[in-house]
Amino acid sequence: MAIIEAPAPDQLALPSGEVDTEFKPAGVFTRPKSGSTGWKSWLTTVDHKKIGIMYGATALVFLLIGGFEAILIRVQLWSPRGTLLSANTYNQVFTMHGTTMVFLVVMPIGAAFANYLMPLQIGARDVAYPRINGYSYWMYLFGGIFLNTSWLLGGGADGGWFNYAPNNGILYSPSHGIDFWNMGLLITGIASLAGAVNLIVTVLNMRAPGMSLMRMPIFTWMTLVTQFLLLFAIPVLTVAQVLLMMDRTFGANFFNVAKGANPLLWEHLFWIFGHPEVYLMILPAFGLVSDMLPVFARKPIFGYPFIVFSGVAIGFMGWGVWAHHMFVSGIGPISVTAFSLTTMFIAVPTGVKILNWTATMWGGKLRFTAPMLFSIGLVTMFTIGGLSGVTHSVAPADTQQTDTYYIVAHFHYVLFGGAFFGFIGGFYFYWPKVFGYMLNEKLGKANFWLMLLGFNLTFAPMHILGLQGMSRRIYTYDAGYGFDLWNKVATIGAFILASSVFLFIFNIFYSRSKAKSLPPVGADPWDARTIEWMIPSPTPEYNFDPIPTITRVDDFWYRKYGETTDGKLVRIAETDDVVQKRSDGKHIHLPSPSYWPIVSAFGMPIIGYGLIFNLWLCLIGGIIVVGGLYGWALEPADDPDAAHDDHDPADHGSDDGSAAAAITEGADAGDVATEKEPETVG
Amino acid sequence: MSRRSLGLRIFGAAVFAIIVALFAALIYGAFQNNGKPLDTFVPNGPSSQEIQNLVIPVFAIAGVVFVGVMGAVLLITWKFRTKTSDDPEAFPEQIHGRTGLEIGWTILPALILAGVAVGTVATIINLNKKVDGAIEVQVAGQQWWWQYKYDLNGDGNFDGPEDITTATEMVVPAGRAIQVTTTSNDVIHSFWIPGLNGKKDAVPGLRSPLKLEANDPGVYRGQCTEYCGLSHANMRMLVRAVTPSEYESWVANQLKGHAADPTDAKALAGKTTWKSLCAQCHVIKGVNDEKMKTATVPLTSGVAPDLTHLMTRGTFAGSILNLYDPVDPNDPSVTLPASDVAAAGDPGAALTGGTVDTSRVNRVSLEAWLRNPAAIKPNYAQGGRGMPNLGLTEVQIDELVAYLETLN
Amino acid sequence: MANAVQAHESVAQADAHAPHAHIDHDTNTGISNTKLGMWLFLASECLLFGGLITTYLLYKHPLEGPTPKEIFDIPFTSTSSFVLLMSSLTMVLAVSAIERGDHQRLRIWLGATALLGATFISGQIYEFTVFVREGLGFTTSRFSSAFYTLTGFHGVHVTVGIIMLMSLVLLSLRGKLPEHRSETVEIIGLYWHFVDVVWIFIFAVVYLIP
Amino acid sequence: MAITSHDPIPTSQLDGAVKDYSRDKVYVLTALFLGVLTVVEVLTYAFPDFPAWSGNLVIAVLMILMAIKFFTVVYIFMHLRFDKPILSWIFWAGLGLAAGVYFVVMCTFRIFWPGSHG
Repeated sequence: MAIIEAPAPDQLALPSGEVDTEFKPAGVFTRPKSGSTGWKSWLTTVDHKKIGIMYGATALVFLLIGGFEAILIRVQLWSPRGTLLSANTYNQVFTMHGTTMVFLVVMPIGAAFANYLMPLQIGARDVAYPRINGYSYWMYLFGGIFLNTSWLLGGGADGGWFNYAPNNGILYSPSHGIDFWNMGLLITGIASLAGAVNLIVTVLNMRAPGMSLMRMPIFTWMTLVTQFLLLFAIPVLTVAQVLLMMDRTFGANFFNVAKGANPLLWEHLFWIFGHPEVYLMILPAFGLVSDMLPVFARKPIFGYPFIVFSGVAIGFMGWGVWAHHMFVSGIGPISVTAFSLTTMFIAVPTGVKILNWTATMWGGKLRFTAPMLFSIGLVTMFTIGGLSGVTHSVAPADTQQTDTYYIVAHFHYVLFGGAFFGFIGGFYFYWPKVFGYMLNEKLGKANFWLMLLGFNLTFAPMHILGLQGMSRRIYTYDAGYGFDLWNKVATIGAFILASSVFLFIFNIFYSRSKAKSLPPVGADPWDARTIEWMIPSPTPEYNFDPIPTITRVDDFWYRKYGETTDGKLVRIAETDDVVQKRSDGKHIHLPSPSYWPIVSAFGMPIIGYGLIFNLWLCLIGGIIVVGGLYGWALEPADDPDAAHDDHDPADHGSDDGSAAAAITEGADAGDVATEKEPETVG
Repeated sequence: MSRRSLGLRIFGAAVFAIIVALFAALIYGAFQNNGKPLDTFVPNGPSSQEIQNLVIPVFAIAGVVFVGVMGAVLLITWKFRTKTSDDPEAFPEQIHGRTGLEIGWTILPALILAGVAVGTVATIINLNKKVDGAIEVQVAGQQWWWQYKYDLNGDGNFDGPEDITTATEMVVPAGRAIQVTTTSNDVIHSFWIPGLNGKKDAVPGLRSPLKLEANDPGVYRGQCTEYCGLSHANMRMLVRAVTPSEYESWVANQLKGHAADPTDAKALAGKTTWKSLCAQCHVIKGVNDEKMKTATVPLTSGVAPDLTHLMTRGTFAGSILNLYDPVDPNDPSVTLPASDVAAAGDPGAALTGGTVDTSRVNRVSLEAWLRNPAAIKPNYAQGGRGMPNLGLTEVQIDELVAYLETLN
Repeated sequence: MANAVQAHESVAQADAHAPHAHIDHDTNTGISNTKLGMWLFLASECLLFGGLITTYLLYKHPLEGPTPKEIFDIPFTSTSSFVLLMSSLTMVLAVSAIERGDHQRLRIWLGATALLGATFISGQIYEFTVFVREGLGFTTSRFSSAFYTLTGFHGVHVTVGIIMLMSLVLLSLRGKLPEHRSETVEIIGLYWHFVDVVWIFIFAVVYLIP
Repeated sequence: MAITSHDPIPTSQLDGAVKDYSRDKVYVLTALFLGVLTVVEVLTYAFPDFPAWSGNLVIAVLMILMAIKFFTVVYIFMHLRFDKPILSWIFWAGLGLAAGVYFVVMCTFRIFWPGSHG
């Protein structure tokens, strides 16, 4: 916000014909005061770090919910003819498990890292639109809660996370579950879209001096790619969901076969979104690992440009492979062949990444800390998922594999063994930076081994279950098909996996209580490379003081170490001398908190309930949303009492008079909100 | 690594050993086909064989890469680990990349995949080749069973008097190609007989081709693989490959109707019950096939399975229950040993219209089904999707079974 | 070796000397955040409208009910399309006015743009009522569902645009839109023009192509 | 970077080439041009037998006219012609992706082959 709400220089302002000093803010609502404590500060915060923490914490809560659903699934499948869940409940549970894990756990953890880390990695004060950032978070939270209230209001969605038409129609799924699924994901979709615009602008516009694109940390690069994928993928899902809503709520014929609808339309729209979705879940974890491996190998990443461009290539090629989810749907041999080939070759940039990571470790001095173990876990487990992925790309093979447990194994190796291992590693790595204390290393290593064991016991047997013909999404199986043994192994594994997640949560609290008796953790506990480690831990509210000037990749590392011409590394400065000292930050201009993001976000689930139960509720929700957006637009751009930069007194004159900029930002939010207009209007 | 973390190291080593053992067991298990009825690695037809011929080398390549990468990572983590004796301020050589090497390992996988691509394209072309003189069968999925219509005279129409409509089981002659067309009466299903070919979705409003051919006579089981709602798990299918001569007699029998009343009084009473209750949804050719054309029952999914030749099938209720052969009386579902599942439910002479061996009829399952279908196969009978609980008395059930046993 | 080390040392000192006064006001691309954000949003809107248009093209031949050919009133729609097209002209004139500091003209052109937009929306509402009277309800056929959803979605975008334009007029009237904020007008103009180009596409593909 | 966001970069500074003569005149002429194209578009409907767009040619003619109008608005009215290239890249990315992806979808539905659908 510092940027858009900054005043105009005089030479441009003066010829306006209107005297600047008479220029009053449009604002009529007071903003909450800046301050970093108290529960209220969390509700009104626009600080990317707090929002990042809230994303992470919320995602972990949803992880427990989704994990509980997973345990229910595994217990049901422990033996033939399991009786824990009825068919109906089971179908809801696996649908909600998939939906929760994808939309409410993995994506938001990516968003948590992107929010917290990316501005630090590029040396920015905050994201481009701090209030929209808060809005994104609240939309995600309310969307997630809305989705899960379906359990209390007539049952969850029962169509699978992919919700194929026409099974998602009112005729075949008359309960409100799918309505909740639809509205909930529309709401979180708005959050993702707003977040994508926000983060892309941040990366493109707000880098520190000298931080050219090719000097950015790889996590930032992957965030950029990810957010572009979101930017373009979310609208496609929105289209599909709007069509579905029109069908279910207003009797349209988009998926009504009797009126000539083609059910494959849903499949295409869903997977055009769905496949980039897969990459946008995995790429942030790739970014984290690419930043962590060099730290613990004490070597630079092997082939920075290759790692970066392979990530970009994955993002780009990810748009040309969606129909590999539809090899058996009857799209015809030409389409099958084309998509089979594109899918095969997306393995190339992925393979490049694996090999470059391996080469990064080669010749290094490897320190097997918890983050390093999780990183290696990702490299190996993702390799398995990648290889089974290649076997799917072979379309004739896929006709035997698709919709069996072999696929379930594959994508869990990719999303759990890939994305989630990377994220847990990232939690261990960045915990000191965020909270100022280290997570216990021994518990961390135990956590890794337990998770690796549980993970493999759960999902490796699914490969063979699938190849032996066990279909996906079945609530029961009969004896005599040979599925008993490996299902039992998988269920045992699931409990081990659950215990490893609890060990992680235990570690958080255990380490926090222990941390009180330990010396405070320094700015750079890992001897790390990227500039977020230059600033004190936990990160000060103002991030950097001063903003560093970047001269190369791993800038912070090369402030500590020099590299001789023959590649030898020598220390040139003590870490304590190059890291920044905590300042009072009084002279730094930070965006002010605001009530309006949470207020206007709160209207959305009400509109959602309205579309399901009573259209009058939509009116109430709509008033809250629109009122919230107007309040947003009319709020003073800044807290006049907040600290300002004192270096440029000229700034002061009109600093709080930037109402039009506030309108611009408000208007911008309004634009983002057009995404949801079909709900308010339709 | 201090001595204090010894326990952790032992734990890590143990986990590592377990995982290695797990993968060894899985790979071993993959090559054990103890008659697992849905195993994808036991091809018994030209199409599935074609797929197998492609899958094996692809899995082999994947296996080599797997071993290579895992080996490399293990080797590297061992070789380059920090030892306690190392100087903490000593650094490894700083390598920023080797462009040549990286281009190499970009091109190498691309080349390997190009090879795989060639095989893939060739296989896709082969699998989609039309076979002349194939038997045309339309397979329609419905919540939660399959309907088969044979176009015997090849006129492109599946509902002529010369054509056959049957359900649950598809009878085919071994060694002869079947051109299947999949479609659906309600939601998307997927038709999959792993032993004969890959799967093909049955999409409402769409007709998709699938080639099937069994090399040998036998029973080939399948499972619906596209999630299709409540009882998706209970939607199975079965292809019964028989000798060409058996097939001819089967066809001849299927073309007949059942106009004549059964001689047995109990069965006759059963027929009355059938006509008053079951006939609202089911068809027995020669009994109520005309009525079905003007049926007023609001069936979301069209119609219920054709029962004209029920006893020629080995299974019923979407192939989840065996119509023949004893089962554990305490469990109406099939709980026979794995090796028996493939062969279970043999209708014997009844297949071609011969006498029904009533001693072998699985009355336990049949009666349980009539007592309360939803208890065995959850459904939405009130929404017209699935068989309702008709509230039959035990006497009625007994009579009905007696009547059904005459439907050969 | 000494040289290399020297170089890095000087780098490490660079921040202190860097003129950080304006650092957090710079944008790397030279484009303001708001404008960049608007373009990103418009780029993503392409995927949204693309999906709706694809759906329409897939479903444009109904199995029952009126067909597009029977129901479209091309002269009427051409007129309203022309109105929307001309609102783009008034929009750029508004941007041009505020850049010159001509606040009077700014308000006139913004008002004219909003008025033209409102005319277009009225025409659309009228068109819909006529269609419904001729038997093309929302649920009549796959064509009707796709048509109403696509054009309705566009209409909602126009309506949002009108609300934003009116807000700008109000701000300007209250003297809260000085010309160093001309970018605000320009950005809302971008949105308005985008809505117009979408209609250019819809008009040709939905109405005119037989 | 020399340009900062608190210079809100009036477009007049960016498109120096146009500034020298009346920008408004350019806009009016552009709108006239667009109006003429729209008239031609409508003529294809009013006189379907005109040889320049007879038969299936009318689709090509309409698509070309539409594209010209589309890009005229985008490049002149939306200033893309005069703005930073990155904005063009972003817009093209979205538009190109949408065009490419949805074109493929339509191909798999075979809607460009008359009679095969609907």
